[in-house]
Amino acid sequence: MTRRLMEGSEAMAEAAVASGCRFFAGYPMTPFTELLEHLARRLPEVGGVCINAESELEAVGMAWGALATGARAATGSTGQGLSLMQESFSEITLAELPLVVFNMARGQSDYFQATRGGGHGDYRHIVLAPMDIAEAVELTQLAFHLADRWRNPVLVYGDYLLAHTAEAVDVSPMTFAPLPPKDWAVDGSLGGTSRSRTVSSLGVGKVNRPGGGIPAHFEAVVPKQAAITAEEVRVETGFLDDAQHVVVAFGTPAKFVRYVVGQLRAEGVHVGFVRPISLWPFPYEAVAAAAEGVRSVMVFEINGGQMVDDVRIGVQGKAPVVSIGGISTDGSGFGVGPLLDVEVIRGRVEAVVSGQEVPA
Amino acid sequence: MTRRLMEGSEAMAEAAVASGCRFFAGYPMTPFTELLEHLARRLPEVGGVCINAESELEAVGMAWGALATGARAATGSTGQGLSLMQESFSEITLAELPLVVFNMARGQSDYFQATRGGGHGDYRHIVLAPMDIAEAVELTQLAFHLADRWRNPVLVYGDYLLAHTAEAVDVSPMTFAPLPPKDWAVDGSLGGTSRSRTVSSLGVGKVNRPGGGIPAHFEAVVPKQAAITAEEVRVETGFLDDAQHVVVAFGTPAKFVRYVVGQLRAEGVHVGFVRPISLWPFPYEAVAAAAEGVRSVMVFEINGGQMVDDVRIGVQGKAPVVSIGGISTDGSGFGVGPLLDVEVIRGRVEAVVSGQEVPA
Amino acid sequence: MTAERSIVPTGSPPASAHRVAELTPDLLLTEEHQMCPGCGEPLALRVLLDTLSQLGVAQRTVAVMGIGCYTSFSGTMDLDLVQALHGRAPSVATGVKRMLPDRVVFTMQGDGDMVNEGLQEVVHTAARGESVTAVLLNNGVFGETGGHMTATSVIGQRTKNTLEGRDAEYHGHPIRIGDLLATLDGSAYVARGSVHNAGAVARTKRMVRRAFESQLRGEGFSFVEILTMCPTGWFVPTAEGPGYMDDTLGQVHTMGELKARPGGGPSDHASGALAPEARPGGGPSDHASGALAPEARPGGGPEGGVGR
Amino acid sequence: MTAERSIVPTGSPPASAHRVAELTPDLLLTEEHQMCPGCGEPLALRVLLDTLSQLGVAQRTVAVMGIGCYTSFSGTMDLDLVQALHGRAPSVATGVKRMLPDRVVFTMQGDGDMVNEGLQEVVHTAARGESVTAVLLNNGVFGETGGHMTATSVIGQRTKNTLEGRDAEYHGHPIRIGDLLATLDGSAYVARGSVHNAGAVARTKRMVRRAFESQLRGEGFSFVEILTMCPTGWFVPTAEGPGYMDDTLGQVHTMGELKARPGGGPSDHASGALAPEARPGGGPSDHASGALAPEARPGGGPEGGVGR
Amino acid sequence: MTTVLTRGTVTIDVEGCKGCELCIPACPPRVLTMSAEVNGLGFRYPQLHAGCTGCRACLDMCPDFVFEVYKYDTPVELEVEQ
Amino acid sequence: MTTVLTRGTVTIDVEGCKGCELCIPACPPRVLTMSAEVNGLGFRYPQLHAGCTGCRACLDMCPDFVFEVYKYDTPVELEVEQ
Amino acid sequence: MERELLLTGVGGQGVQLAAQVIGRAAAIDGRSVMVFGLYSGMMRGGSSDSTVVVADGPIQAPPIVSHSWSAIVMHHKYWAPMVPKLRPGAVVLLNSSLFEGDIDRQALQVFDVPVTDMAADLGNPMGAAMVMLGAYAGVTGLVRVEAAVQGMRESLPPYRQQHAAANERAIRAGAQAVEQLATPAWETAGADA
Amino acid sequence: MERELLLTGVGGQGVQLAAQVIGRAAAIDGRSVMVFGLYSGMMRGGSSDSTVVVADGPIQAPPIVSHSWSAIVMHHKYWAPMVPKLRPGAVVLLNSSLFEGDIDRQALQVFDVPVTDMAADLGNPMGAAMVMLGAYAGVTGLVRVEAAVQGMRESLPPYRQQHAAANERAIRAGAQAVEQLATPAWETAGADA
Ligand SMILES: Cc1ncc(C[n+]2csc(CCOP(=O)(O)OP(=O)(O)O)c2C)c(N)n1
Ligand SMILES: Cc1ncc(C[n+]2csc(CCOP(=O)(O)OP(=O)(O)O)c2C)c(N)n1
Ligand code: SF4
Ligand code: SF4
Ligand code: SF4
Ligand code: SF4
Ligand code: SF4
Ligand code: SF4
Ligand SMILES: [Mg+2]
Ligand SMILES: [Mg+2]
Repeated sequence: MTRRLMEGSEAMAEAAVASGCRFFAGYPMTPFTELLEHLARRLPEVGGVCINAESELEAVGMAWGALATGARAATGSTGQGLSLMQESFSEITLAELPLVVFNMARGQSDYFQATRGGGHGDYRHIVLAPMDIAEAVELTQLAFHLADRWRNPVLVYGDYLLAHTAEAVDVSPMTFAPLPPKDWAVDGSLGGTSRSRTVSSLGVGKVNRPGGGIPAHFEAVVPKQAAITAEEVRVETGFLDDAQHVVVAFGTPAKFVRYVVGQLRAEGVHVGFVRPISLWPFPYEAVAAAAEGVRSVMVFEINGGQMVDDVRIGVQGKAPVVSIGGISTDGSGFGVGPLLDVEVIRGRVEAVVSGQEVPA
Repeated sequence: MTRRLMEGSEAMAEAAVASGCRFFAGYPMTPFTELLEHLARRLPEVGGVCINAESELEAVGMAWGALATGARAATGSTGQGLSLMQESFSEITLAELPLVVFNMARGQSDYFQATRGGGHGDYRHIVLAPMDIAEAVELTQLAFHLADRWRNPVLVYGDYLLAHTAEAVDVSPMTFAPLPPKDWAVDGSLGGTSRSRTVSSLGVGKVNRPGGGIPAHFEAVVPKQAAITAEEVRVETGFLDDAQHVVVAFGTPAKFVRYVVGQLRAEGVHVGFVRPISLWPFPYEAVAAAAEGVRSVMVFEINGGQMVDDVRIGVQGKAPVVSIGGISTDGSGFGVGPLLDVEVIRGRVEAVVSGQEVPA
Repeated sequence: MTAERSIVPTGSPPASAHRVAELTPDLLLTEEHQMCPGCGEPLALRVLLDTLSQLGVAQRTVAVMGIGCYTSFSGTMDLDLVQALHGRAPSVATGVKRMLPDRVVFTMQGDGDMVNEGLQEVVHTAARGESVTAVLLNNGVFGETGGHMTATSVIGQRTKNTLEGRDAEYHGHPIRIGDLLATLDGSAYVARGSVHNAGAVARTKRMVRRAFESQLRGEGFSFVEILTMCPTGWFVPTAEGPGYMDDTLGQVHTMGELKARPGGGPSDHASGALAPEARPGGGPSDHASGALAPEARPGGGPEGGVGR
Repeated sequence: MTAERSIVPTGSPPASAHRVAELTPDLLLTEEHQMCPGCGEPLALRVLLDTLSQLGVAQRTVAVMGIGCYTSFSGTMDLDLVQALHGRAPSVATGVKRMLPDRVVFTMQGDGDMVNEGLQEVVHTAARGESVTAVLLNNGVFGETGGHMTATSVIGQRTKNTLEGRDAEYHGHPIRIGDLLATLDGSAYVARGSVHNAGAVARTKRMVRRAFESQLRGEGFSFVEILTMCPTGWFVPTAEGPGYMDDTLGQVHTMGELKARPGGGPSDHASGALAPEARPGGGPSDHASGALAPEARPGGGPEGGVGR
Repeated sequence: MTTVLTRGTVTIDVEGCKGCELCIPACPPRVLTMSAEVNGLGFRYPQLHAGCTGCRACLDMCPDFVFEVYKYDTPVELEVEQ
Repeated sequence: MTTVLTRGTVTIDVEGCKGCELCIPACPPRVLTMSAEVNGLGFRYPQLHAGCTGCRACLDMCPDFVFEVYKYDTPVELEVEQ
Repeated sequence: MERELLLTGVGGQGVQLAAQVIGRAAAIDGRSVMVFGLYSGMMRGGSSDSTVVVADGPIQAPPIVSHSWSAIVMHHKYWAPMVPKLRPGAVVLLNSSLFEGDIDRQALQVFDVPVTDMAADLGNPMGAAMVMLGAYAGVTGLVRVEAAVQGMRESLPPYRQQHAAANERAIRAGAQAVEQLATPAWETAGADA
Repeated sequence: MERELLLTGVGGQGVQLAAQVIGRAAAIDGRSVMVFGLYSGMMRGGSSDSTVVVADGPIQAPPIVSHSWSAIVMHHKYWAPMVPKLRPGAVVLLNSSLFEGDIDRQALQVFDVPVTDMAADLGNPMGAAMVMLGAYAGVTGLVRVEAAVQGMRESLPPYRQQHAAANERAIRAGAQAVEQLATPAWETAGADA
């Protein structure tokens, strides 16, 4: 595929198709809508199915069914729609199905929802947060791979800016390590053989092969999460070597932060940045290392203060943790507010560096 | 009312009635079911309404409507059912409606859901976790008061044990400080007067009194949460004075922990406990104070490790934080598993105190 | 041709003339709104507000709003109002009504809101016989998000995500929600109107009135579906909206009263709701009121609609 | 009286005799289950599994299970199976069918699951004309959680949270889900049977067969509702279950075929599905197969049921 | 030059008009036509010609509430360009 | 002492029975009765008397799958206590 | 003093009701009481366990006890996990109509009561648990038999009151079939008796 | 070098499409490009803003720019917040048919183009934004007019292709109505032109 001007939504849709995603179901909601539109057009062209589900509840249920057959399948929405899917999200995780979820968020205030699991129970989704379209194309493909590798849902955390920015991009399929066969998937062929399969979140098998039962099934969550935590942390850091201040940011706002930090460094200010790419598992160690000996760890996020909890866990009291972000939205409630501005961010970082109050 | 043998569900229902709750809607789900049954019987007796809602989505919507009229209203469920209510929960919070939610959890693995907000956005529910029936009766009444005081939902975090244990209890109405009138509530009387009211999560008013608009509405969340954090932390501590080890636990498991700590203290072991009663706002300061100079901070919770995040934030690296709980359930998936046992907990605490591995 | 006639000044009211109708619904705080040119939703809004005004219930009414383009009316309607989430208005209205049983409670929802996201809500609320009135603005698309297929889009309809037209094999069949609700024991009054021409507007107004009268009599759930133009979502020029509706949605979601409780007879059949002079004179289509059959027609299919 | 007759030994099969039917459905991994005494759900299960077995489709079938007492069958059914959440089976089945269009896909759900929590799912799936078969076990209660009212409980029915009986004013009216689904364009086959006596079991089996045959012909959505006894939830002695059903649920949810596509005529009207000798001889009620009218009866109300 | 007996008239809030043209066919005597000029938002808007009956159809069909309808106390004769 | 021409018979898995009694009225010739004794779970269970037709109704109505139904190759005469 | 009772049986045997009745009876007797029932899913043949703690002062223990003073065993199916929780010398009432398996009659004070048969003889086959609780009251004196009868009446929901008389007969029959322990639960019959 | 363009108007004026077309044209010209549209709700008369960044190397800036080289103002309604973002000397094309209000003609290079009137004259009243983008291409040379025409064709969805010819006329009319700046956006007309 050659470079073409595509908005982020289209690029992510193309990346999903390139990853072998063949089922999608979704319900329109700004700024997720265009992703659905592109997939509604593209999937039938490659022999896949895209259903304009009647609601988010139905969308995630349909994806569940498609996944149970072994297909690569995805759904998505924005905050509210994902809230409606929370019951299914936690249970799909318990059922160990490789769902990919596109969260085209209206801001960053769904950090908790994404990383702590808005649903019930001990489930966790792997969460990948691209900062721009090129990275979104990669992380989308990685998402499908990791979902299959871990049999665990992966959420791609985009936003309004990512969805609606257009760039000339090139979506070429990536290659990953081989995956085990999906012998757990149902295809209807084993009825009456005493070897029929069950895909279930309840930890139950058939009476003749009952598996470990519910307690064992639930307890298996812990080692699995530990393994993912050990292997799938992704983070970008910059200018940390002699930094006296560190700014932590994720997603598209991190692109602004990186730009600001670059500017300040050019001017001789000793500031570095940490950009979590995987929000779960969170790069606690990178944050801990960055916090060693610095004068402040700033957190820039476009919400009331959510990732700051993870940063505090990482920093472990080694340096003061300062929130320099905040809720910021346009008049419609889902667009981009005034904080997403290089000058504004620069002003806040400089204020902390010079020991002043962060401007409101 | 005189003392009568009541299971926790019944006692909480009576406490709700005593608090002036006059609307409830819910959908059966173990172990929440009995609370619904009791309210279905009791509310009509006091001129209230209890609807056997057709699903959790409808239940929370009905409660929303009742709240908008100024009534004291509640809903509830267990983990999965609450997952379905997440969209409404976050938006009811934005609409500043005083919802009370009964989470009769199937364990403690909904800690994140309860405290981080399973839904989208920056909302937080005040979360109160009683350890036994007597406390549940108090906290239920407090919940209705705080909901009105802050115009913010309050979640009462019970569980299977609380719901199904019966004790002889006495539910007498408590008195609280007076509350402002609910002049924001709609009663239909102001149509055509140019002073008609709007109850909305969108931050919009009428064109002639538009309010601050969506950005201002969203941003108002931050100071409100700060105020609640400043005023509503509730915690019980014990034996901290010369403690070398501290155990943090909440809800009914905390009753076991408290008993174990009491036993160990009687035997001369220098161990204390912190029992968060409000899970949000979390008693970070109490945890920080308790962590000062101790050899370990243990966390006993019946899940894969959730409150441990808040404990880590509180401890700030002052002492090692050790999880001594874990997922524990019976064969049905919603009952009580093997960890809820005085001997088992005692064994784990003793292991940490004596520097050994925590038994699996 | 008309274009050659001389132009009459229309800047201000003439002397020695009287106004034939209220300027705009008196329950509007402003006449301005941000709906697209040619949108049918403001027409339905006026029908609704005029009726409430004429029934004299504005000071005991609570509106519950869904989420769609019409949501912006919540700022301009001079009524006590609760904003519900997308799809959830019927449950919210239930909670309001149960706490305020002597108030008039209605929902305003779109087809996306009511027939997609919140289908279960409205069906259960109707089955429950909840004494509220649901008003559906059915344009066969999610207008707000850009014109996608809904559960009422008709076969062959081109929408933003069914570019080749809705195909029954792949996308399924439309739901005739009014017909469905009429089959439930809890529904008392069910009708489907439209705003695609002045005659239809007048007939729809009678339906809305009868629905609220049914609520006032405590008969159960009442429902009026109003077909509205969405030229933006339909990708047609504004002037072609009414004709397009007639040819597409109107063929499947046929207009007429679908159910009325025997007790709630032809309230104002001859007049009352609509002052006689306000009726469109020789308007573009009929206004044969006989089509508003007073008796119940549960499950009434396409055959029984009002002539369009 | 019978009690005085001598007892025939029944410990082991006699010599010189042949079995008249399979011992249990051959798609069961065990005959044991933990359902209450007198529960009707295992009877419906047998009807279903026998039919799949007789149609020879067991090795191309995927079951999708709802959440209710019947959920425990997922461990004993020897079929590839997906466990869905409470209410969500129809969407899951949709996803399965779209990816495996040549497989037989069915859901098993209860009234609480399908008509309460998941009403929207089944209505949309039916409207979509999804080529799956939904099997509803309707006992008018949430059996699993202890016998509470559902959206199909009939007026006057006493349940755990309607101790004075379901009151239409306060609790609303039951939904006749089969009738409702029959009104949708996407549904191809809709029928309501029961297991309250042996004749009803036999008729129900024919309905289930016809539903799957409709799916195999790709006609659209097919649906069989089976009324099942829940003595526990109804608070009646097990032996009184069938009679209680007949007097309560059976009066509102009347049995019969409600819709069948003209093309899908009376497949096995005379035999096939049920070997003639397997028919209950002079069973307690009729088995007049003429009641299985082959033509569509959308919206068919109480009048048209099979005689019970 | 002829005249037409005109029983009614309307006022038109030109700046509120969004140019949808729904009023044009709605008018039974067809006395409304669209302007050639545009208003402040760039939309063409309706203009009234002789022969209005005051029937209210334009008011009922205008989504932007720009019409008010009047009846003359005594019908007037207005000029029509041929 | 008389005899009855008996065309069929059944086997009953007594330990699987939950005593619901649905089989009793289901049997057209009414040749099933409930035991006085209980099984291991404490339930009474059905007993067969002469006159079974092998019609299968008991099998169709037993929720616990305890019946197997047989037809004699040649019908037999079985005793009935009067 | 805290006295614990563990009950075990299979769903449908009436274990939960029996525990409730004992709890209410203890409350009637003026004692502190805590009752906790644990049963799998619904009323189907799964496990059905319950714990009762009765005390003459406020109860300190959490509702799941590690050591018990007594037990009622309606069925052996889910009995095994309960054994290690019994204190040496604990009082155990066995439903000898159904019980199969071993029990350490040295370490425990075992009373065999054929309650399923007795209930059937009383024409109340579902009343076995009531017979058992009568027997338990008789043996241990933890609650008075009269309090048990009253507690049973208070425990029945309105739609089950028709069973009250038969249940009362069952409780009394159970109590009459046994003899009281030499050292019963309390010194006095009831705090307010 | 990075060149920024900010566009503002009210919903329905075609601002988003114009931004898209410029973006595609720049890509056709072989340049790096980033286009970001921000509009409230749907196509109703709310604000409609867009940002375009074109560069001859990879783009470093995030998609919301703080300083802009140029602007297109289709309507004054949402124009005020844009003013402080314009660099001194920025090129501003105003829709003089509708624009009301003040503008600092000292600090900015302002070009008045009556695009709404011109579009009406062309019989394409909805084509004002196309006239404007032709004028913008003509004034700034940021994209070639031919590239703009091609970009416009590629930007129309299939169901809007019938408007292509009229839009092309509009673009060319806009370009012809203006004169190029003395110092246009680039030294060369297009990277691959
Ligand atoms: C849970 C949820 N999903 C999706 C949306 C996005 N959304 C907002 S309005 C709308 C469509 C509204 O359609 P309809 O009710 O038909 O109203 P119309 O815009 O056509 O007037 C959608 C899908 C939402 N607000 N909430
Ligand atoms: C979201 C959700 N809400 C509630 C429940 C609890 N629940 C489990 S089974 C059940 C009732 C099932 O009723 P039905 O489908 O009629 O089956 P039955 O038990 O009657 O066979 C309920 C409410 C659940 N599992 N999930
Ligand atoms: S998108 Fe459709 S429904 Fe929405 S305002 Fe525009 S025309 Fe009306
Ligand atoms: S509760 Fe009812 S449906 Fe469930 S197993 Fe028992 S009888 Fe059957
Ligand atoms: S009032 Fe009637 S006649 Fe007069 S302009 Fe309006 S529609 Fe035409
Ligand atoms: S109907 Fe109204 S908005 Fe449309 S053209 Fe006529 S006056 Fe203008
Ligand atoms: S086979 Fe028929 S006759 Fe024989 S016992 Fe069974 S029901 Fe009775
Ligand atoms: S029907 Fe089956 S379970 Fe019921 S009594 Fe007869 S044999 Fe036993
Ligand atoms: Mg719509
Ligand atoms: Mg049921």
